[in-house]
Amino acid sequence: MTDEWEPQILGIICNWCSYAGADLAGSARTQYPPDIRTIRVMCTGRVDTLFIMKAFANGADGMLVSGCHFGDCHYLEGNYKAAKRMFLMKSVLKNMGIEDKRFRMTFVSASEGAKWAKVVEDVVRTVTELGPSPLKELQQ
Amino acid sequence: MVDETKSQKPRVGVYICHCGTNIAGSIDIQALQEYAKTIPNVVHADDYQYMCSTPGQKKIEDDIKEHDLTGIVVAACSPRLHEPTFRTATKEGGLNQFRFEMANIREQNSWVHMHDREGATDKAKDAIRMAVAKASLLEDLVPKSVPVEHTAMVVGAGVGGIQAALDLASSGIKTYLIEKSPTIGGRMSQLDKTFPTLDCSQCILTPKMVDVGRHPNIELMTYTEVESVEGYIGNFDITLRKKARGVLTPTEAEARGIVGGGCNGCGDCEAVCPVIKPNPFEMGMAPRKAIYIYHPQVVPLIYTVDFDSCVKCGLCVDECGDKKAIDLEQEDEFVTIKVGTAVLAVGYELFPVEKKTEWGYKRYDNVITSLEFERLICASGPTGGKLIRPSDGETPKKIGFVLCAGSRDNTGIGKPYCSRFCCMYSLKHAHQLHEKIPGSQSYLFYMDIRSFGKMYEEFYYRIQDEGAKFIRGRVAKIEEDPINKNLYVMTEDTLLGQPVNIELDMVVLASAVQPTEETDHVRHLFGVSQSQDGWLLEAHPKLNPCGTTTAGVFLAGVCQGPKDIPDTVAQAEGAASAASIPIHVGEVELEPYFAMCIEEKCAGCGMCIDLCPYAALALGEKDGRTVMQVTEAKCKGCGTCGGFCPGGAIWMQHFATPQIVAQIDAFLLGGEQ
Amino acid sequence: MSGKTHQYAFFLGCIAPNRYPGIESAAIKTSKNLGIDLVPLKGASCCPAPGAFGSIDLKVWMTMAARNLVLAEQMNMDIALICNGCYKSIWEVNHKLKHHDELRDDVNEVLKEIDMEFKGTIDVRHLAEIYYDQAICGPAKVADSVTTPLKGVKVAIHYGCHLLKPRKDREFAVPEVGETENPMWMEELVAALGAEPVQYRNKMQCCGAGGGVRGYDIAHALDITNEKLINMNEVGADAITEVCPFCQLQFDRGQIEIKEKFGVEWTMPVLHFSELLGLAQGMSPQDLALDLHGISCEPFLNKLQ
Amino acid sequence: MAKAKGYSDENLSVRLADRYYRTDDASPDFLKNVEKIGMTIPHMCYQCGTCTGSCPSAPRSSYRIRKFVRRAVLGLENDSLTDPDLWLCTTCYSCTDRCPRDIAPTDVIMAMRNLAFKREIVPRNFLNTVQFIYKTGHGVPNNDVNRAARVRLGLEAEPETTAKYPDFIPGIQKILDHYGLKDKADEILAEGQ
Repeated sequence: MTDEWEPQILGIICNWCSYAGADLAGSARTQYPPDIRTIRVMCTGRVDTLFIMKAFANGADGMLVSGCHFGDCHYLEGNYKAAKRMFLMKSVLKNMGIEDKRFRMTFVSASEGAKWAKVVEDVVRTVTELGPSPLKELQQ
Repeated sequence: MVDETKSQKPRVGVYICHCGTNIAGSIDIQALQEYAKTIPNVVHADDYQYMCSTPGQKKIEDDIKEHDLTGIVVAACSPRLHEPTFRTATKEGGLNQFRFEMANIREQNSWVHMHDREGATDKAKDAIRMAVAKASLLEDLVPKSVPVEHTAMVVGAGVGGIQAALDLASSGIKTYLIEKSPTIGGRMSQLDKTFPTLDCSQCILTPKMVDVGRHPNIELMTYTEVESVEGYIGNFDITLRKKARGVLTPTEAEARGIVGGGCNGCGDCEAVCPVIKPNPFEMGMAPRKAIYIYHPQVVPLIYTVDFDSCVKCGLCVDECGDKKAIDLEQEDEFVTIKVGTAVLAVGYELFPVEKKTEWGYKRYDNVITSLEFERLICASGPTGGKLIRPSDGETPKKIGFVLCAGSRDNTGIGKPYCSRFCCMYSLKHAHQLHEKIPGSQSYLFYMDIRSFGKMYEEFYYRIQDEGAKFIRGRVAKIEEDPINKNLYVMTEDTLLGQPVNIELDMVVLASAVQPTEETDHVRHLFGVSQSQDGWLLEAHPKLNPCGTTTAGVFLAGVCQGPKDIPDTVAQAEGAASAASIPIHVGEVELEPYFAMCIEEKCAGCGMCIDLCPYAALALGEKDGRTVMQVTEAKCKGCGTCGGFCPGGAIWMQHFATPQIVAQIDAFLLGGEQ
Repeated sequence: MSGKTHQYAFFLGCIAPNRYPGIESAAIKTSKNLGIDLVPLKGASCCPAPGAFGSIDLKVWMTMAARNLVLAEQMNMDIALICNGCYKSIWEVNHKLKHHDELRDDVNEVLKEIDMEFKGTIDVRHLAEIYYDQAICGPAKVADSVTTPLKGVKVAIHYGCHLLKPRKDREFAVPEVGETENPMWMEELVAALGAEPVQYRNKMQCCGAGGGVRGYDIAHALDITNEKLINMNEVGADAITEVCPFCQLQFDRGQIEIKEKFGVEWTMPVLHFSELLGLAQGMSPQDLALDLHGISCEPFLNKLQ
Repeated sequence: MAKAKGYSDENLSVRLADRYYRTDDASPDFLKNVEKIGMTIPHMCYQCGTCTGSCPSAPRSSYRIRKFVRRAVLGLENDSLTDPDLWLCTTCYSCTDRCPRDIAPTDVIMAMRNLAFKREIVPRNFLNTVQFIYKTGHGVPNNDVNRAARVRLGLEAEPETTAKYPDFIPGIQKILDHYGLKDKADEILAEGQ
């Protein structure tokens, strides 16, 4: 069972920086593990804590929210506001018995294709080391 | 947000693009297509070599009618590339264009998982399933059309900015040309000659500068900086800071009721000013006063007071007399303008090459930069065009030119990129040396001579023929003779495989270029991204090289990446053309990703109001209740309010909570369990 | 002396204790005057010589250096040393093992055989850059310790290689110390002793001895040394100072060998900075065993006002 | 591989020897090994010559560090390891300090020397140091003149190292023996006698 387990990781990423950065990783053919699925939003400010709860409740093993660097937000400060909320989320998850390492927020700019690949690699490694989400086991 | 089509059962068509082998090489298209047919709501699935081609788009158009589709999913490249294409096809097929969703299986899949066919195919399946889930819930939206202000702005008045402004203005658009320095002309006005034609730089630039000065559609604002930028394409509200110049133009004087007064550029003030400072236009090699012009050809010909060094003795005021042009108590003024589009042409500066300590710049008198050489060889420069070496004023006979001085440098000290025009100007410098100083000898220390432009290789040939010596070796070290200040340049002649140690009178470092100090500030004002190396980031390196991620903001010249004059001017014309299109069309369509209030859910708590960076939200009365109201024109669709609303009362069009949740569910609950 | 005392495990190396014992003696005494206590690092060995050992097998070099580091870890003390070659071995191996898990595991595998384990708990510093570090000493404090200023002499400083280069791998408490093309911090220290530091061409050139070249091709090594001596002599240096006993050996014995091999005669005294500092703090030439030097220091001593 | 001429006149065969570089002259693992041991990236070299231009050995010999880096890239293992110039690097690290490609050419040389030693190509002086350290813990051991001087200075005759504490020497010997270094040094030195 655990042999076949592959982590399910959801990424919600902003259109202007991280999505563009992920596209750039593609143009540069920078290889990284395929264990991530992404949803594009215009700004990480859009990320409702509900989305995170929903993903983990549905059995996600890890989650990544990625936006512009501070000061670089296409909408001035959406990423600040997201970061505040995401920081809060980490402690909420912890209280729920989900290792907070399963969830992270990163900042990848449109020119940081290589960084995007590194971030995904790192998230996949971290989540793989942690194993399946405790909620997933609960579900089954 | 709630319409009758929503109750209709979704019928989604899925199209999978091979993109030649770009996608098909790493993903099993056949398996994908078969899988797509099993996804709930999918009534049709197809694949094609190139979905973006006319036959590919035709498939979508035809199928919408044939299969009565309510949503379209194309699994192909990034939506950042072809979303507009497929939206058009969707619209052509008779469906609202916003009922289209793209699954990125190229940039974020086949290209990054090239050696994991199974993993990539699984990922693509999930991506399509998620896209279908969203497409099933997409609604008809109407893009918002807004009128475009019939004015443009160009920031930076070097040759790029000048050209962009002239083009915009000549196409009938009122154009503000903003320059932070007291004069326009930029770097090009500091150059003596230009390669490969050897035109006098000032001679070809000055007419353009004069044109700018008298073009009826150009409002030139020198010594002015952009203070803030608000609004969006078509309607930018710009606040400009007109820095206190301490000197009135004739028009400004007249506005103050001083008839026939204002600065006429006579220079009497400068003569009496007791404060002496280095002139940055002359790279600090000549003095200027606290009241100054950079050089005699400045446009506009108006003096400027450097308030940082002015001692306010008032001698200049007395000397100016009845013209009353000088106001030592002047303060910065703020001016607001409204423009439809903007072109950024904020240029470059030299990399501080003293950081490469092995070459001794700023430690050895006779090691200078290329821009210093330009001024020293220029007839209007500090020495009247007499090339001398700084240590003793002697005429240098043997000069070394160090190419790639800080460029192509991966140490973290220099710049990893090629600065692109140093090879060519160094060839030009060698020519100028040979021309000016009989019996002189140039040595060019190079790694590769990159003479890629039109007539550039021919120019290289010519300079070689003139007797320039090319030594293929990057300079390892420069030592100074402590007595006579001659320089010993050490490298290896890599073609000979022999170390060389050449005694020279002077060395010119072809320093790398870098974004100006202000570039970062300007890009933040306009919401423009930066490349890894700090240059401003174009929307697409090949297909949209003048555009940026901010609609209505365009790039020209070196601020986007190193360029020589021909390329700068070409890009400036491109940027001007791109910037003029929305203005000439007169209106632009904005993506209707606005926030909307679901009033029955809104508790009127007002927490969203402060979250909006654009002040687009406000509380208002509706049917006796306090609810949030959106000013659509101000909303840019970031969704920060929607991400926070505790009651779920904000509906972000096209990124609505049910749509995103459907994607999450589709990923985690909808797969092959 | 005011202020608190800084303690270091004193790593001696080979050449200082076994050829120029005056350096060892001076380092201990002068440091004490500056509030720096150098505690014997018992059982230390050769660093081992980075050129000779590193050339043969970098793994052995690292393991041997790690053994020395572990001795200091067991004392729970940072290491201070007086030789650039030792600095390369001890500082660099410490740095490498701290940052590369794989290397550290390899080395610990071997150290286990002698019941040792590299933990990475200490730092390594060169006494010269400690002297320059305001947080511990600083040039002003060095100047304050001077009782007989070295007036009237011009001193050419040889920084050597392995303390500073390659700069991208080094990390110094005082950033100026890390400059490799035209460092000036030793000039400040020399000036603090009352002597006049002089600038000469190609100041940062190697002495010629390193990398095993002194043993492999002595003429080649001496030719490099000779070039340095020409450049120093050109600006009227009365003596050379350095912070590396191996460089000292190369310059000092090298002048005799240059005479033998090339027929070129030099009489340039060579003093380790600790010896120079010893003189300035009032130690006698006998206290410093300057008589063991190949080139007489007499002309230099006589010139002192 | 270079084509053998096989002319009846051996001298002519040598003088006219095939000098083409062919891909099969390349040792497939040489670059990889050099990069692993040296922990650096010679394959990024663009042959600018900054290294040779910085080298104190270059102006007085045929040693060209740039060429060694080139040989690493092309896999020319034999040419590298048998070239006596390999041992002329003083390890001053000037080239490493200045390399614009962030390569450590010095460590390329060190790695090649390590590989040469594996093939028992090594100058004798390097091995002598090994023997000294095996015996005393010091590359440059104490002697009587020095002992006398030390006592004169108020120091102990033996410094606070393995010289004074020979108990530590077996540990050192264990380390060297682990790598078989002493035996190999003895063996190579004996061969050369």
